[in-house]
Amino acid sequence: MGNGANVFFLLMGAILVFAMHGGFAFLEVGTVRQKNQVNALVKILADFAVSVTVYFLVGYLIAYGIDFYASAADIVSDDQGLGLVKFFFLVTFAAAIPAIISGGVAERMRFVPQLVASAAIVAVAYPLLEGVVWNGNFGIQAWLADTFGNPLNDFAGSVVVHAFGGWVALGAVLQLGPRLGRYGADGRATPPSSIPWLALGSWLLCIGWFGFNVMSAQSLEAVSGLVAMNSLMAMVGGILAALVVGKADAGYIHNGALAGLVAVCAGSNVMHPAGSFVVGAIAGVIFVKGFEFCQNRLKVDDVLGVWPLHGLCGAWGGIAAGIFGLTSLGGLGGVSFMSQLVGTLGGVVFAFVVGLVVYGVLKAVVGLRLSPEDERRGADLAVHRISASPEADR
Amino acid sequence: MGNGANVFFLLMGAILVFAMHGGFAFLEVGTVRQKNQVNALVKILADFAVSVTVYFLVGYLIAYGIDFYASAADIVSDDQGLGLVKFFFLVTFAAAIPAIISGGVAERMRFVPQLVASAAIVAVAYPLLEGVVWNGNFGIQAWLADTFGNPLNDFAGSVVVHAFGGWVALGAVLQLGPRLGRYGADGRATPPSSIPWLALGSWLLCIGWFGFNVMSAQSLEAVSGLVAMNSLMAMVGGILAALVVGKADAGYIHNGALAGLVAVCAGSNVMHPAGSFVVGAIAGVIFVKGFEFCQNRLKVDDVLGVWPLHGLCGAWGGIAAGIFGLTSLGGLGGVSFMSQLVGTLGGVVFAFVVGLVVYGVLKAVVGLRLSPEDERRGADLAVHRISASPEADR
Amino acid sequence: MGNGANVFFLLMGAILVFAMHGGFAFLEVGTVRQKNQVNALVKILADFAVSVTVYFLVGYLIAYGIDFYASAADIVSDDQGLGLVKFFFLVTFAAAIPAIISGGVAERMRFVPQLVASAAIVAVAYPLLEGVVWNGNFGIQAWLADTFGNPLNDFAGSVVVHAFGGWVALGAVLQLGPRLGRYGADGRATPPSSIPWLALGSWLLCIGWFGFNVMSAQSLEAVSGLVAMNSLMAMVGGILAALVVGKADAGYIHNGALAGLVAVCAGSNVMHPAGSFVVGAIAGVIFVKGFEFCQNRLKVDDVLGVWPLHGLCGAWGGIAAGIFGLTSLGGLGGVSFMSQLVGTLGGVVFAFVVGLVVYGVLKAVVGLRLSPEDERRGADLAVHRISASPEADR
Amino acid sequence: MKIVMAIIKPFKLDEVRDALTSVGVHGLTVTEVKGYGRQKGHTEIYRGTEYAVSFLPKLKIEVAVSDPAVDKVIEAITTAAKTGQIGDGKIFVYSIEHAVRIRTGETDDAAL
Amino acid sequence: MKIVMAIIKPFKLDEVRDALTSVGVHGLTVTEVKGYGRQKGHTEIYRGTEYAVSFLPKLKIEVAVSDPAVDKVIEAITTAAKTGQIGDGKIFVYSIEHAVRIRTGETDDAAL
Amino acid sequence: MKIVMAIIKPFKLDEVRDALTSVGVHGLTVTEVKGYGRQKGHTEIYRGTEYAVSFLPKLKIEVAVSDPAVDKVIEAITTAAKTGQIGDGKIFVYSIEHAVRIRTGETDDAAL
Ligand SMILES: Nc1ncnc2c1ncn2[C@@H]1O[C@H](COP(=O)(O)OP(=O)(O)O)[C@@H](O)[C@H]1O
Ligand SMILES: Nc1ncnc2c1ncn2[C@@H]1O[C@H](COP(=O)(O)OP(=O)(O)O)[C@@H](O)[C@H]1O
Ligand SMILES: Nc1ncnc2c1ncn2[C@@H]1O[C@H](COP(=O)(O)OP(=O)(O)O)[C@@H](O)[C@H]1O
Repeated sequence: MGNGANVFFLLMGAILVFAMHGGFAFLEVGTVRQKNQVNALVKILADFAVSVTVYFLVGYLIAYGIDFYASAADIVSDDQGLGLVKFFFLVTFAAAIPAIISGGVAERMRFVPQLVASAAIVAVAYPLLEGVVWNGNFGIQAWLADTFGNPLNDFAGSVVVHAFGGWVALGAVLQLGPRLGRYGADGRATPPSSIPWLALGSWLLCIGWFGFNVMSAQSLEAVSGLVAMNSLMAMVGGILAALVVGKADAGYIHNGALAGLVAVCAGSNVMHPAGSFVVGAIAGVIFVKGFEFCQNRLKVDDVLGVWPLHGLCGAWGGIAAGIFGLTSLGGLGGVSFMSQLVGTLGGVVFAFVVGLVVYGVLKAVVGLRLSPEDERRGADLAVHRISASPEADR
Repeated sequence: MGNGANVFFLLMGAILVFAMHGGFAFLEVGTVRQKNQVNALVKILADFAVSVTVYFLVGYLIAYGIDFYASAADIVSDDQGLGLVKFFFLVTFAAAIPAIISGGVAERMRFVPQLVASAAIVAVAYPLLEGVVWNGNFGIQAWLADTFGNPLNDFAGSVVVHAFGGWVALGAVLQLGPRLGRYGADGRATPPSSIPWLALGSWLLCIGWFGFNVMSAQSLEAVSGLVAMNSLMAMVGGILAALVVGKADAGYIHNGALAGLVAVCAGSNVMHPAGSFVVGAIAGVIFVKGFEFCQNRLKVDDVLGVWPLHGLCGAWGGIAAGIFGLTSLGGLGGVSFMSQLVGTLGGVVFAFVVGLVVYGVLKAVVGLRLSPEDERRGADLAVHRISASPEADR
Repeated sequence: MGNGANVFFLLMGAILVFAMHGGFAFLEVGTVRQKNQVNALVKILADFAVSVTVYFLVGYLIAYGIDFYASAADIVSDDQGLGLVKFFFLVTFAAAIPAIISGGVAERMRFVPQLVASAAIVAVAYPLLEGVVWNGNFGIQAWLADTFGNPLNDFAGSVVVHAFGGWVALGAVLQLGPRLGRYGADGRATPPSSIPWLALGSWLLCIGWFGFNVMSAQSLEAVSGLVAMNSLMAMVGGILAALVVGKADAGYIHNGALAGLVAVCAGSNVMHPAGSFVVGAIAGVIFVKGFEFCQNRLKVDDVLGVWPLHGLCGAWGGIAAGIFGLTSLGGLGGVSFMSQLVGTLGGVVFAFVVGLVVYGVLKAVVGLRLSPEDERRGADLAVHRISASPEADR
Repeated sequence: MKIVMAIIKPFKLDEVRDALTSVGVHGLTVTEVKGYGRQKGHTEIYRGTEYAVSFLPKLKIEVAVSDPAVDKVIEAITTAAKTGQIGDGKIFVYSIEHAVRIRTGETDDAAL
Repeated sequence: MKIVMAIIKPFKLDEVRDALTSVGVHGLTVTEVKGYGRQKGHTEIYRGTEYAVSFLPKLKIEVAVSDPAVDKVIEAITTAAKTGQIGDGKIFVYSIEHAVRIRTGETDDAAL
Repeated sequence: MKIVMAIIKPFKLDEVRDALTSVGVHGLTVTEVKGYGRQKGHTEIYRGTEYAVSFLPKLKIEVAVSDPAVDKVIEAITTAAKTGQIGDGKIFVYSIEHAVRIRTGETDDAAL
């Protein structure tokens, strides 16, 4: 199998995950109020661009020790630029972190501080975790393997990407505080602006997710149909569970698919399809219950529910790989429950601290929130000076 | 060519056909009235999940004699899980049946009975036909080959998927009856809610269709550029014919592309591109005329026109492969007109009976229709308790 | 590497570029006024179909000397129909020309004359340029190579596709004149109908663009990860520059991504990623400034800004490859600045003349514009007799 | 002259217009409104949170008529718009002092 | 005080507003409405089925003015909204008994 | 009977409705309108071109009430709709001669 085929393989993965960023954008467009739709779109695009830039400059170096400070001939080397597509593929993962956070802090966060936070996290914090888990940095994986028998198995990033993003987002949302009028005496929830737009976001995410998971093999030699089928089954489990537990709620079913996919990332290479179905179904339930808990008990105003979706279901996925990956449950084995548990908890704690610190520092230094007046007018007019349907404004 | 490359190849096919399901969803969103848009979205997702589940449990076993009741190690075997991606690819075809039917029964069908019908059809009825045509079950293909010289050539499912889905849908629509106020003294047609949304659906379907057709080769050894080019030419023929015959009607042109693609599935591996263009163009005309015949003469309230689109154009495609596949018409040969005719008619009759029976039994046992009051309010509020633009409802 | 793999590779390229046509459609839907949304959708689809038909009949023959006037067996030959997928891939490029022009002439151009213009350009004019640059026709590339050391390097069509399309569009727009009420005493600009729809168009274009660029290698042996990474970096550069220079304007940032991608096509195979970033960023600035110059100084009513986007940024890309492709700037070399400059200018002049002549002749013979009354009612009602949201019209 | 203003259920529009046409009314103006009254709204639910939708979609119809025509116009609307179910709506009548047809400058009854 | 209520063609809004401003009117309220009258609607067609669109988009303008200003307001609207083509719309005038500016509580002419 | 018509800021709707309910009003009709007045609009910008948005979203509330109730209704709306900032809106009151409840045929005060 030549390098050309692997370049092609990873390229398709990168394109698919890039398409997921469109999904993040439209999921947010449909979920926020109309006065913040333009901001949702611009944020995702701008965050993506900032993320690629900083990951190119330092992030990739931190995670994998590879830089691009050499001539084109040198960085292409003799493998048809396979290493460069690898960067493309991995940077679409890195850029998912701000895209996840974006959904939590929507509708009241200032634009420039958010870009700065994205830069800090993608340049340094995420690559640190990524390097530890996927590149063996600091010997932590080796230590887990020594101690519990196997390293943390996080095949496609339930922990590295989703739990990390979700828990950073929780820290960010806590620093930011709820939207005006969300809680308190007269507080009330706001309904989403458009189900079709959020459904489109969910579809783009689901479609791209198969690239996220399967192409995480990073080469045709390592690719496995099991990952594809497990992703499918977990998504289906998430849909059905959210349908039943969420009582045919349009928001839950479209997020249930995503919950299943978040949870299956870690163990998709080792679980049985039936196990993946169960993992996805449990994730669907976790999302439904977790979202209500977060909104109504914790009174944390995480607009899209990114903490329950990515944070909780990602953590569940990390742990679940240590259960359903076992041969006794039909899995391929090679995973240790304790490594999964410890590794997941470690990632979660790190992420939460990162979220609190990065957004806490920004809050102290420049402030995070739109002025109340701007928040009331909406970020579209306040930040971008245009509404989502300008022709209709007259 | 290694298994990894074939896993990749089939995976991309599966992803593309999965994306078509998003297309089904948005085509329905744009075509139905606004009060049924959410239901369209939820139905497609739920139908997909139910389909995968039952096909995993029994359907695939019926069609191909393969089950997944073994450990992950056993089902992956030593081909990098190629068989599992094959399942993924084929289940996206199976799940297209309820997605097709959904467009016919839209706006008045109850939600749970529809899921039950989907389960029954995807678990048993569809796999029976699929197994006969694509796995040689029951020796019917062998008999056709003995009798007429060649078996039924249905490369990518004009008959197995589209004609089957379309004729089941006709049976379903007949059992269900028309929407309130559609026919009768004061009856009148309702205009679609949104051309952009239905156009998006059509685009997603067209894009994914190239995976539907080309990846039906199921391996890189068997892949043929001819299939890709024929699909393109038939789509283009369908667009142009619908444009001219349909007088630049936005609905017809977007469906004309689909009509051409439906018809080319069967013979895309044996026809000449010019022949495919003609087959697609005729399909475009069939759709335009068939839709008006169905709506105005037969007074069958097939909302999206899935019977003319999939049923009639699918049957035409099955037969057309026996004409334009002949070497005398520039084709590659290896097809018999009589096998195509007999096979297609057999599939059509089977499908129509399945539709009448499955929906007839459900009608007798639990009832198919929303209450008149729920139908008037719309399935969105009645079933999902939310409208498509909740923020605007206040 | 077998032919099957190359068929697959080029097929994915073709599908991705085909998806870009959906992007063109929705970019136009969101940017025009609501009364012209349906027309935008129908135009792109009809233009695509006409383009494929004429390119199949004569265009491909003009560019590459290949026709399909033989039996299926002969045209498939023994390479699994690789040549046919090549046609599919290249025809999606050819069809981009009318899709580009469409955005310039939107909202007042008659439908049938536009189809005729598309046919003429895709059948003859575009293939002439394409054949010269990519097939060495007429020995012009050889002459450039003799004279300046290297032929024109236009890897994925900054000049052949984008500059050509953009400058033809400028000619077309000049012949057509501005929309009623756009300039003059009471003249004023009209805001776009929908930011989410135009953003969707931009996303589809960005996603498909990676196929446009990377698959231009046309074989797995020739594929290079450098092209993928350069495309990414240029897109990111375009986004960031448009964000800053355009002051977080939603229109600019979504077009900035496209500007970067237009400009990187030519030199994506030879530039360094950092160079590509710079090229993209400059393109972002060119688009912002060029659009304002075109609209407010030149008073040329290019509705979507296709001349600044494709025409100016495409030309910049052609020239930039001769700068940033040099080894002294980290590139792979093998390019000559003078070849890039002369080749680009030649392409631009040819395109501009083609635009003026084709639309000029049509204007003289049949007329280009909708009647003032039809323009006021909008092309949707005038041409297609339906509006974008028919249910809401009552 | 009077303006007869009616709030009706949206799906009754065609019947009301036909009834008005048949009593000689050839012009009217329709506005989409939201009504609050005895007829209760509904509750929507999204991801576990309920949203009370207390305003219901209604149509407001305004017809300017000459004084003698008022009664038959009221009669026509009442008959056509009635379902007998709560929420059928109201009719209000008030006097206008001038009417002008913009196109011709005709005034009062001639303008209707 | 009176309310001058006018139904006009949508694209005339800016001209009407400018005309009103120039006769000293500094406030008005605009509503999107659908009109039915002598001006005929159009027919839309989707997949072979025709849909009669009998209501046309119009704008309703409401201006509260003091009695002496009524005539010049009518005059201003008539002139600005006129195209001479069928469907230009109507003006209706009726009396109001009170007016209140919510912000200040000012009443009647002072509230306009 | 009178109709009390108020133009208010959109986000005040719930407060106004509650205030009206508490003074015994059980029905009202709401219309989305655009207002022009002392409160200035804003400017939008798209690809370097500015668009003046001079009309602001407002809601029009219409309440038909019996004569004795008019003052407390005005009072209720004024209090609930007031922010003290420019653009709070206006209240206009005019007489109606008839009211009919379509469902029952009840007339005048009984119809409200
Ligand atoms: N006092 C009122 N003033 C203005 N509009 C009213 C009033 N009462 C009712 N309406 C309008 O009439 C509609 C129907 O009234 P409702 O009380 O629900 O039922 P019914 O017409 O059967 O008495 C309401 O939705 C509202 O639009
Ligand atoms: N009797 C009426 N009552 C209320 N509105 C009317 C009446 N007649 C006409 N209109 C409004 O005026 C608009 C223009 O009227 P129409 O008869 O089409 O043309 P014209 O204004 O030239 O006479 C209509 O669309 C409708 O909104
Ligand atoms: N003369 C008028 N006639 C009709 N509506 C008016 C008039 N003046 C103001 N309005 C309405 O009242 C709203 C508020 O008026 P504005 O002058 O902006 O502030 P304020 O209410 O504080 O005086 C306007 O947006 C408009 O809808």
